[in-house]
Amino acid sequence: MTNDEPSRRSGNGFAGVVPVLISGAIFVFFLTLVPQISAGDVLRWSYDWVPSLGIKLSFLVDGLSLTFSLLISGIGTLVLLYSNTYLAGHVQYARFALFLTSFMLAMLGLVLADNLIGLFVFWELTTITSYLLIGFGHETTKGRRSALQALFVTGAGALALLAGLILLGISAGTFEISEILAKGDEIRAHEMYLPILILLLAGAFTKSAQFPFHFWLPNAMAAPTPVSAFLHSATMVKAGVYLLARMHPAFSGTDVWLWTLTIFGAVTAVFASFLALRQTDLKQALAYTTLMALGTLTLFLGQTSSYAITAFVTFLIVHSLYKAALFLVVGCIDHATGTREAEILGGLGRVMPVTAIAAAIAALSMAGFPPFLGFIGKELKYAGALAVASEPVFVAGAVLLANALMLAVAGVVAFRPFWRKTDSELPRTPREAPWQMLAGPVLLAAAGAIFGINPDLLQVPLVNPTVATFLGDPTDAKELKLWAGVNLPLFLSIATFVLGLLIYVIHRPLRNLLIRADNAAPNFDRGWDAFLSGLKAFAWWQTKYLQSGVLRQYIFITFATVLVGLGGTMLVRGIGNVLPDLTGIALRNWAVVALITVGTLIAATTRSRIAAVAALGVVGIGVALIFIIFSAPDVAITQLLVETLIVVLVAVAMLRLPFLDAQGESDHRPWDAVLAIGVGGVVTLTLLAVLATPLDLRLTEYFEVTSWPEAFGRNIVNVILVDFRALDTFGEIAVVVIASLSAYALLRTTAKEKSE
Amino acid sequence: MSWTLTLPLVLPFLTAVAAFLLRANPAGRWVSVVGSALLLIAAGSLMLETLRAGVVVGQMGNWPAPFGITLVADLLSAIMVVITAITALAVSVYALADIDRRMEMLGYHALFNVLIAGVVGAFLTGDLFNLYVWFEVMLISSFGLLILGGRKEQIDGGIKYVTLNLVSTILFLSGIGLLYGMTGTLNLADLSLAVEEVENKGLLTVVAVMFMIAFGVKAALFPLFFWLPAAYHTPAFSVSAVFAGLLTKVGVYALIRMFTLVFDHDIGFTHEILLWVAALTMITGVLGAAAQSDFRKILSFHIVSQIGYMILGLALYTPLALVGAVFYLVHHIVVKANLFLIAGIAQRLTGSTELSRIGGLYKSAPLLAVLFLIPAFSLAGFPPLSGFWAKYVLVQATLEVEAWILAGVALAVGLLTIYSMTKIWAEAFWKKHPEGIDPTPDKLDGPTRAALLLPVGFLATLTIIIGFFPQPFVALAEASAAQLLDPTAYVTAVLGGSE
Amino acid sequence: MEALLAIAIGALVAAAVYLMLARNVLRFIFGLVLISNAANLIIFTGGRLTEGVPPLIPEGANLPAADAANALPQALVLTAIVIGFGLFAFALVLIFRAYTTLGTLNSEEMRVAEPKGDPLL
Amino acid sequence: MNSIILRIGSRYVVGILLLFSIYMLLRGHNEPGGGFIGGLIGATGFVLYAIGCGTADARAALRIMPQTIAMAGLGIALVAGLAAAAFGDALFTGQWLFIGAEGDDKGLPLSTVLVFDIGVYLVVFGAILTLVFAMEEEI
Repeated sequence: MTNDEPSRRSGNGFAGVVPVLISGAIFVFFLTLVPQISAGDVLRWSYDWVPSLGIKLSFLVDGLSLTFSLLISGIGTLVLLYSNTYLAGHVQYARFALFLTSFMLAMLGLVLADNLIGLFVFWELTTITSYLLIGFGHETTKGRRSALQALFVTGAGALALLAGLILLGISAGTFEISEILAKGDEIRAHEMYLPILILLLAGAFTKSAQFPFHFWLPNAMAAPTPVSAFLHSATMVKAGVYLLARMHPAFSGTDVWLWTLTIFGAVTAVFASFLALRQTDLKQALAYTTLMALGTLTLFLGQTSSYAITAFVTFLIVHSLYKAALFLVVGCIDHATGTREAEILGGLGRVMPVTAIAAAIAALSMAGFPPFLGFIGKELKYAGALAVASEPVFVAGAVLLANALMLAVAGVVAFRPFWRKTDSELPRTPREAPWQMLAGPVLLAAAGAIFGINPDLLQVPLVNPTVATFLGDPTDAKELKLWAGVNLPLFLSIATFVLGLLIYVIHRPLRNLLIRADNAAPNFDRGWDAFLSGLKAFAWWQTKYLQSGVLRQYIFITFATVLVGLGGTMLVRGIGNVLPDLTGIALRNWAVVALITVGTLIAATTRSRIAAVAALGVVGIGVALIFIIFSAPDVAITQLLVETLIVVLVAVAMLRLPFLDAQGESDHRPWDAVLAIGVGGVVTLTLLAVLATPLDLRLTEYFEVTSWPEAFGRNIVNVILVDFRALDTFGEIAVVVIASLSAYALLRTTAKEKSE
Repeated sequence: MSWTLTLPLVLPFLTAVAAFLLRANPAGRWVSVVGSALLLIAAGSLMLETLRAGVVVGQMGNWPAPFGITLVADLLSAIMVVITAITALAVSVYALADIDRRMEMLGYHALFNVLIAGVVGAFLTGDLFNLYVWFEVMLISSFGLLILGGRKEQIDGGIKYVTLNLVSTILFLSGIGLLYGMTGTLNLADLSLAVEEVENKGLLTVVAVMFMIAFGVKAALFPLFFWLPAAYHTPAFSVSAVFAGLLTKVGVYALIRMFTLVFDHDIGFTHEILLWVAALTMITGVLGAAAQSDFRKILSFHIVSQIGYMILGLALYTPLALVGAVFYLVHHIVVKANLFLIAGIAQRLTGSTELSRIGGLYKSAPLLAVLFLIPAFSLAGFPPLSGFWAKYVLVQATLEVEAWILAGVALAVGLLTIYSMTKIWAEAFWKKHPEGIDPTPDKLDGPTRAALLLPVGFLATLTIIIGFFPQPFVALAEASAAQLLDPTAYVTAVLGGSE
Repeated sequence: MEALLAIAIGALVAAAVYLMLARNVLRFIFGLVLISNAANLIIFTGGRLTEGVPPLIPEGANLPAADAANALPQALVLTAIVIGFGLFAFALVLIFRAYTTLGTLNSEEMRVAEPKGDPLL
Repeated sequence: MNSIILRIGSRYVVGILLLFSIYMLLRGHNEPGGGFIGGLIGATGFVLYAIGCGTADARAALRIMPQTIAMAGLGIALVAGLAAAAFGDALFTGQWLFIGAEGDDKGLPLSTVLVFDIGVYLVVFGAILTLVFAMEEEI
C-alpha cells in the first residue's frame, strides 16, 4: 500500500539540514513580528517590478498574512525535519527538499503578496512546485497521473483566476490589493463585479478542491506523506481559502457571495465527510476530512458576522495544527508498519506510545472535545452558523453533520490503529518512530492542547488582528473561551458528540453502504479520464482531417484560401469596373498570346510527358516574345536561356522518372478545375483593376535621369541590377549559389546511400 | 553611418563564404561560431544605435530613398536582429556536436549562415522587393538544410515544405507586382504614403489580403500551416531549432510590418480577419499538439498555436496588444529554439523522440530536466518565466477591449499547452525508460556534452532573465509598439534622412 | 494589350493551379514553371507595356528616348526569373530524389513524415 | 557520345562560348548583357563539353570545383559591395576609376560595379555547372 518506500539508510547531509534551518529561521522571524502586528501595525514592502504594466512586487504583513505565514513556516519546519528522517538516504532527497522549500517560499509569497499579479505569480509557483512534489513517485503511472490531474485542475482554475485578477485590476484602476480593498463599495457596484467574482471563485474553488473540483485532492495523496501533511493542512489547498479571505472585505456582503460560498462550502463539507468515512486508507480518510474542513472554512467566509469570521480564523488555525499532526502520525504508522490500511492496523499503542498520545490529542482536538482548541473552534462554528440571518437551520445542520462525521473519522484514524485488538499480520514489525519524526506530531498536538486550555495565547496575538483584516477592528473578534455558558452552541456540541460516537460505532456497516452508494454515483475521477480521452480523441479527429498528410489536400486548402480571401474581399469591398478593353491590339500580339494560351492548355491537360515539356517550352518562348515585343531585351534573353535550361533539366530528370499517370489511372478532377479557374479569374480581375489605376513613374524617371550621368551606364536595366538595386542582385545570386549547393547535397546523399 | 546597419547583414555572408571555402579544414566548423559571435556584437551595437537614434537608416549604394534600396532598423527590427544573432550563436555551438562531417562537407555551415543572412535581411530591409529577395534567400537555404542528411522522412517532409512555400512565394511576388502597379513604388516608407493616394481602396484591400495569405503561409497561420508540422520534425536538431525559432517569425514580422506600416487603411476588415485567424490558429495548433506523441511533433504544432498569440496581438491593434506581440515574438524564439535543442539531447541519450519509446531522463539527467522545465513551463505561460509576461500582456490587452471569447481562447489554449508540456515531461523525463536504457549524459564525451548543454543553458538563462526582470524588455516592446502604431518617425527617417 | 495579357495571365494561373493540385508531383513542377511565368508577367504588366523602345540610353545622349519602356519592372522580373530558376532547379532535384528514395511520384503515397494511423499516446 | 568530332568540336565551342560570355559580361552595363547572361552562356560551353567528353573530363578541364567557383563569386560580389567602405560610402556604392578620361570621353572605366558583375558571372557559371554535373553523374 505504501507509495513511498521508506529507506533505512540515514543521512541526507546538507540537503537534509539546511532547509530545516531556513524554514526555522523564517518562522522565528515571523514570530518576532507578532507584537507589532497585534499592536495594530501593518508592514508593507514594495518593489517596482514591471512599472510599465503597473506590476509591483509588494508585500503586506497584517493579521491574516501573519497567521498564514506562521502556520506555513512553522509546520514547514516540522515537516522538513520529519522528511529528513522519513526519506533518509533517498537518492532524490536533495530535489525533494528543494521542491518542498521552494513550495513553502512560494506559499509565503502568496499570502504576503499585496499585488494581484504578484499574488498570481506565487499562486502558480505553488502549482508548479506541488506538481513536482505530487509527482515524486514519478516512475508509477499513478504518480504521474495524480500530478497531472492536480496541475491541470488547479491550472485551469488559475487561468480563470488570472482573467479575474486582470479584470479586477482594470476595473479598480490598480493592481495593489490594499488599495482595492479600500474600494469595496466601488467594486461591489461595478458592472464587472459578477464576472470577476465568478472567475476568482473558479480559481479559489479549484485550488481549495471544492465540490465539484474536489477529485484531484485525494489522488494527490500519491505524494510522500510529509508532502501531504504540508500541502493539505496549512498550505496549498488553503491558498484558495486565503484568496477568498483576502478578497472578503471587497467582495463580501452581496447575496451572490453569501449564497455561492455557503452552498459550495456546505455541500463540500458534508459530501467530503461521508467520503472520508468511506475510506479504509488512513491517508485517504484524512484527505477527505481536509475537504470537509475547506468546505467549512468557505462556508464561514460567506458570512460577514463577527462570529463567523472569528470562527473562520479559529478553525483555520485548529485545522492546520491537528491535520498536520495527524498526517505526520499516519506517516509514522506507515513508516513503522509498512501499511496504512485501517482494517489491518491495530494494537500499536503499546509499541508506539508517544505517537499514540500525540495522535490521541490531535484527534480529540479534531473531534472537538474539550479542553482542546478544536472544541473552541467547534463552539464558534455553531455560533457562527446560528448567526446566519436567513437560513441558520440549514447551515447549522450541515455543520453539525460534518462535525459528527469528523468525530467518527478521528476515531478511525487516530484511535483504532492504536487501541484496537487485532490478529492481522503487519508487513513489518513496528517500533517507535525516531525523535525527528515525533517532534512534529507532538508539538502540533501540544499546541492544540495549550491553546485550548489558554485561548488568550491565541486571541490577542493572532485572532484579533486577523479578524481586524476582515472587519477593520480587532475588537470585533469574539472571545475564544472553553466555557461560554449554557447556550445553543453547547447543546449542539453535545448533539455532535452523541451523533459522532454513534456513527463511529456503526462506521463499518455504514462504510459498506457508502462504498456501494459511491460506486453507484457518478465518479469524478473516472470523469477526468473520460475528459482526457475525449480531449485526445477530439484533437486526434480534428488533426486527422486538417493535417491529413496528403499534399494535394494541403495545396487545395491553400488555393481555396486564396480564392475565398481574394474573391470574398472583392465581393465585400468592391474593386470597381474592370471590363477589359480588347480593342486595337495588333494581330502579332494576339498570335503571341494565343501561342501562350495553347501551350498552357496543352501543359495542363496532356498525359504525355514529352508533350508537357514541349508545351512548357512553347509557353516559355511565348513569354520571351512578349518581353521582346515590349522592349525588354535583357529579360527576353534571360528568359530564353533559363527556359532552355529548364527544359533541358526536366528532360534529363525524366530519363529516370516514370510516366505521368499509371496505366488506366484517370486524373480528371472537376473540383480542382473549378478551383483553378476561380483562382485564375480572381488574379485576372485584380490585375485588370490594378491596370485601371494610374501609375506613378517617379522611380523610373529618376533612374533614366541618373543612369548615365551618375551611374555611368547606358543599359538602365543593368544599372538597376548592379547599382541602384545591387542588394537585390546580391541576394539573388546568393539564392543561386545556395540552390546549387542544396541540389548538389540532395544528389550526393543519394549516391552515398546507394553505395552503402 | 549606415555600417552598423549593414554589418549584421554582411557578416553572415562573409561567414558563409569563409566556412564554405574552409569546409575541408577541421577549423572550418569554428568559423560559424566565430561569425555568429561577431554577428551578436554587431547586432548589439545596432540595438544601441537604434536606442539612441530611434530609427537607423542606410541608403544602399548612396542612392536616396525611395529610389535605391533602404535598410532600416527601428526598434522592432533591431530587437529581431539581436534575437536572431542569439539564436544563431546558440545553434552554431550546438551544431559542433550535432552536425556530422558529411553534412559539413556538403556545405551545412554555408547554408546555415546564408539562412541567418536572409533572416537578418528580411528584418532590416525597408524595401518590399528586397524583402522578397531575402525571403527567397532564407527559403532556399532552409530547403537545403531541411534535406541535408537525406533520410526518407526528410525528403517526404521536404516535398510538402517546398511545394507549399513555393506557392506562398509566388503569391508574394504577384502581390508586389500588383502593389507596384498601383503605387509605382517599392520602398516601404514611401508605400505607406503612396497607398493613401490610391483611390480604389477596395482593390487595395484585395491586395492586402493577398499579402496576408502569402505571409500567412510563412507564419503558419490557420489554414495555411500544413507545411510546418509536416517537416519540422525531420531535419537535424540544430536545423529544426533554428527553423522553429526564426522562420515563422519572419512571416510574423512581415505581417506586423505590412499591417502596421502599409495596410492600415481598412483595419475593420483586415485586422478583424486576422483576429479570427489568430484564434483558429491557436486552437488548431494546440489540439494538433495534443494529438501527437513525438517530442518534436508536439513542439512543431505548438509553434502554430503560439503564432496565433502573436497575430492576436497584431490583430487587436492596441498599444498594449502590440507590446504583447513583440514580447511574445522574442520570448518564443528563445524558448522554442531551446526546446528543439533539448529534444536533440533527449534523442541522443534515449535513442528516440517518440515519447512511448523513451524515458528516465529525470533520474539520470537532472540538469537536462531542469533545463527542459524552464523553457517548457515558460512556453506554458507559468510565472515568473518569460512566457507568462507574454501571455499576461496579451490577455490583458484582449480583456481591455472586452473581447471575451478571444481572451477565453487565449487562456484555454494556455491550459492545453500545459497539458502538452507535461506530457513530454511525464513521458520523457518521469517515466522509466521502457527498454531499461539508462539515459545518462555521462556516456557522451566532455566536449560533446559541453557543446550540447552550453547553448541550452544559455537560452534557459535568458528565459529566466526575461522572466525575472521583465521591465527592460517590456519597456523595449512598448517603445517598439509605439513606433509601429505611429510610423511617422520611421517614414521621415527613411524619406527625409536622405536629403 | 494589358487587358489581353491579364486574361492570358489568368489562364496561366488557372492551368498552373490545376497542375499543382495533381497527385503526381512532377505536374506540380510543371505548374510551378507556368505560375512563375504568370507572376513575372504580372510584374511586367503592372509596370505597363511599351512597344519597341527598350530602356537604353543611346551613345552621346544623357537620357533614353522619352517614351522608353519602364526599366524598373524589367529589372525586377530579371531578378525574379533568376530566383525562380534557382527554386525550380532545387524543386526538380528534390522530386527526382523523392522518386529514387520513396519510389513514387504520387503525393498520396508519400506518407513517411506523417504516417497513416500515428498511434495515440 | 564518343564521337571524335564532337569531342574536338566541343573543345573549340567551349573556347568560343567562354570568349562570347565574357564579351556579354563586359558590355552589359551599356547594352543588353551582363553577368547573369554571360555566366549562363559560359556555363553552356562547359555543359556541352561535359556532354561531349564526359563530366570527369569537364571537371578536370575546369580544375576548380564548380561550387567553389560559385561561392567565390558570391564572395567577390560581396567584396565589391564592401569596397565602398574604404571610401566612406554605403554598401554597394559604385566606385569608379576612369583610365585615360578626357573631357566627355570617359576612357576605360574600371569600377566596383564591374567587379560585382564579375561576381554574378562566376556565381551563375559555378552554380549551373554544379547542378548540371551532379545531375549528369547521377543519371
